[in-house]
Amino acid sequence: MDKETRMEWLVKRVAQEFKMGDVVNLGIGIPTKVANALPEGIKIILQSENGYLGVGPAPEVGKEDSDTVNAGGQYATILPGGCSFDSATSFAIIRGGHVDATVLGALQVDEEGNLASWMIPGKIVPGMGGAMDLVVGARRVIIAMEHCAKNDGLKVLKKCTLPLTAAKQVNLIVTDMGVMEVTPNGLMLKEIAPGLTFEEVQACTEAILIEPDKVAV
Amino acid sequence: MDKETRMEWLVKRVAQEFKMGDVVNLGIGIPTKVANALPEGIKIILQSENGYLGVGPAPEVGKEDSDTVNAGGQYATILPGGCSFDSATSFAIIRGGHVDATVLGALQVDEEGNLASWMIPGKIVPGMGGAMDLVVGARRVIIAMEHCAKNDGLKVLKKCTLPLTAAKQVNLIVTDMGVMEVTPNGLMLKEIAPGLTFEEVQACTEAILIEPDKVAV
Amino acid sequence: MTKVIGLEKAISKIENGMTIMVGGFIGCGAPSQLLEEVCRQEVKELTLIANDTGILGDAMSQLIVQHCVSKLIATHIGTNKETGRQMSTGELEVKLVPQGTLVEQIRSAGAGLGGILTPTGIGTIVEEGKQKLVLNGAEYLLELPVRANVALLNAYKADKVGNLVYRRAARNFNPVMAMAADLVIAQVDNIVEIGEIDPDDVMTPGIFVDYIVHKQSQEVTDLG
Amino acid sequence: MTKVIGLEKAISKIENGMTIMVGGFIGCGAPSQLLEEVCRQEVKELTLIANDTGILGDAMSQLIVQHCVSKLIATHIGTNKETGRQMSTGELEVKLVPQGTLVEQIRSAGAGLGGILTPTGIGTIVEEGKQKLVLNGAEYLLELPVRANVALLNAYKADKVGNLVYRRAARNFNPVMAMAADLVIAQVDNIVEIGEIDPDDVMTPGIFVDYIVHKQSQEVTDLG
Repeated sequence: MDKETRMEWLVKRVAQEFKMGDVVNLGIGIPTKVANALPEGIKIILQSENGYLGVGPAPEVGKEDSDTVNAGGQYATILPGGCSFDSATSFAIIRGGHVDATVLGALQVDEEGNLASWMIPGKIVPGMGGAMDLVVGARRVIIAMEHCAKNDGLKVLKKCTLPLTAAKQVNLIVTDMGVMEVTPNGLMLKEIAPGLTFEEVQACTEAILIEPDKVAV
Repeated sequence: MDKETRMEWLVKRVAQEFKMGDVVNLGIGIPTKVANALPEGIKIILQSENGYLGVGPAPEVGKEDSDTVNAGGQYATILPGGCSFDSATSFAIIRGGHVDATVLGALQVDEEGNLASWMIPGKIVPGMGGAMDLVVGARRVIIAMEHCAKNDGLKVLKKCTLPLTAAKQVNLIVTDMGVMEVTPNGLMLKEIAPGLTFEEVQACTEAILIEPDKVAV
Repeated sequence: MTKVIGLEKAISKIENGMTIMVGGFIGCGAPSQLLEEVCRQEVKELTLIANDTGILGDAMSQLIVQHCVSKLIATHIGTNKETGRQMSTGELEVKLVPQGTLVEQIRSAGAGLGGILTPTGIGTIVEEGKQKLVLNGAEYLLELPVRANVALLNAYKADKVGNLVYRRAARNFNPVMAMAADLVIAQVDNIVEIGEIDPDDVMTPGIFVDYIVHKQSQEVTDLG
Repeated sequence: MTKVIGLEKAISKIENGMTIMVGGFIGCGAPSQLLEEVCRQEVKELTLIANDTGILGDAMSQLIVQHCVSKLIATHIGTNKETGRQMSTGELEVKLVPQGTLVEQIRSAGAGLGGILTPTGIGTIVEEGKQKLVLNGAEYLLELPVRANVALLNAYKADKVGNLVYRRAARNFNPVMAMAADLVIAQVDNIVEIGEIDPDDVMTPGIFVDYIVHKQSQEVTDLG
């Protein structure tokens, strides 16, 4: 399976994590693609932290509304039943546990569920935006990212080395190589991307992965 | 001057404390009457803590709106330019210093500017409602009350004996006998109701009153 | 996926001993029919969080008269003498809270905050048992979040996904309580189709609302 | 007693060295003409509080490009590379704050609170220098109020007493900032007569707003 196919698998796999009516906030990049990969019959309500619920698809050309953009600054739409609000309400929704799940990218994630996603000291310091609140407030935190960095550097670690976005808040990590759940004992590799073996995934992972069938019940 | 005339004097005197455009919250009872006694040309904006700005006069009979009542539960109106909001916003307005003045009644008030207005232990415990926030948050706290209790008991004291509504927040006390300003040195009797003498006011007051012309400059 | 539900079924979700929050300010914006049904179903041992307990005779007051409530958190009880009577006899446990503090405590719970610092109550008996912090020379009380199992709200209009619109002073505590309970039931005057409320006009997002009960236009039985 | 004022006069009230808050989220809902006028009047040494510094080329970004700002409090600066450049050279002091924390800090100032407790930032460098409280076993950071001398806002509609209505995602920080500055100036697309906005539709009460500037429909000079 080539990289592109595995990325498609990743997106589809994340999309299976939701149930009907879930309120979900999708981060910029790979997470955004999840909205178009939902299983037949499942509808979720997308929250945009800049201030509305019911994010719809991008508008038709010529129908852009400069007041209706998503948290990434791109033109968006609001679906029927959606609503707008100020930033205080938006983060009350996020921090208050009213978002069922958030899907975010990551620079690093580790076996304790720590997440680093907002800065590389001395290099890139874009700021945390709403990510720190999302990771603390959403009921479920799902990381969707490529398993390895562009330079083949490891991203699924024993311990994050970059400044954290939040401590021990990640629940699930979905990469182009597999699906890992954060458990009290470490990362359990629940699923392996088609065509890969456990050993191949482990070889690209600093954290020790747990095989589901080897867990004591 | 009879009691009724002196009470009218009190209400008019309080009404002189405002400048054009002031945001004012009036308590139930005597304070409410201030709205109808404003000097010619002065308009103030009344805030009602149950959730709107621009309180207007009582509606005509037959035009009552059950959703438009004041904080005392009576039918009211909203003037053009008024607006409604929730209780969190209402008390953000009050606590946040956005109310220029509040006029409230009192059970007791003392020379330090302490106020007791919300309970008589073992007798009446109606609750503080919004009074504690109003007294702490309004830029100016004006007490409007009869100088003595119904049983001729003293209400302007050296030290309040009833549970406080707030400590050291009162700025001005207007009664049917005079106008007292709370100063770092105690209560200064700035004005005496027509027909009364300093001694007559002092005789009905536990706190030692300061005569303005006797203050060292 | 409509959230519209019958009155009896909605209130049957409230169990004895639960904590309920009820919107309204001396009756204005209180969900009268939901409250009457709580009385009719004889739910007991409730902890009630509300601005007040209504005016003797109205639906809110009946929660107290009918002894549905064993503990009350409110800001003002002067308009319902039965509340004062039950408090003095010890039948009802009453905790009085400044109004601006109560609404921030409820907001804190809904917004996932650990609490807020307020100057309100400093130097009064409201201080008792609370942590005090001094910041830049000013004293503040730490007030903790307040949440409930169920919130009973009143709104003027709802669409079928639960977006709510309130009218005038009937808004009061309703939108804040909508965020701070596990189960949120709103009594509404009007129900419209999805899409009929402009996104900017929504005052409570539908994601907070679990059930909508259409207010009956007919006169309801007097429970007094 | 209208609050409508000219652009130049409105911005002349901002002095060098002041702290200003500016509404908007990556340009959406930012008061572009007010910002362009700040640049034109060459106001300097400002402390800027805003969600972000816009996208390079837009009005917000020009505040940074033109060196009007010496200190920045924001949540995200990734869309304006000049901000990052000035930060790395030390020309600009930057403090990054989680978005939900920043908006609550501003709200605290506007609402007269001494601060709020948030779980956001626990276990991260955001903790540094802050008081931590443990309540019921959970850790929270005490975040203090943030206010400004001047708030520059953008709204869709205003009446002449300053009641504001926002549209869609252009609301964002604007209503919260309206409560937390000594002087509040709003740029608005439409000005209507008093009474033309229904009380329930007002999103920012006019008492918060000092001046309204009518957005010019003509193209403004490109300051880039």
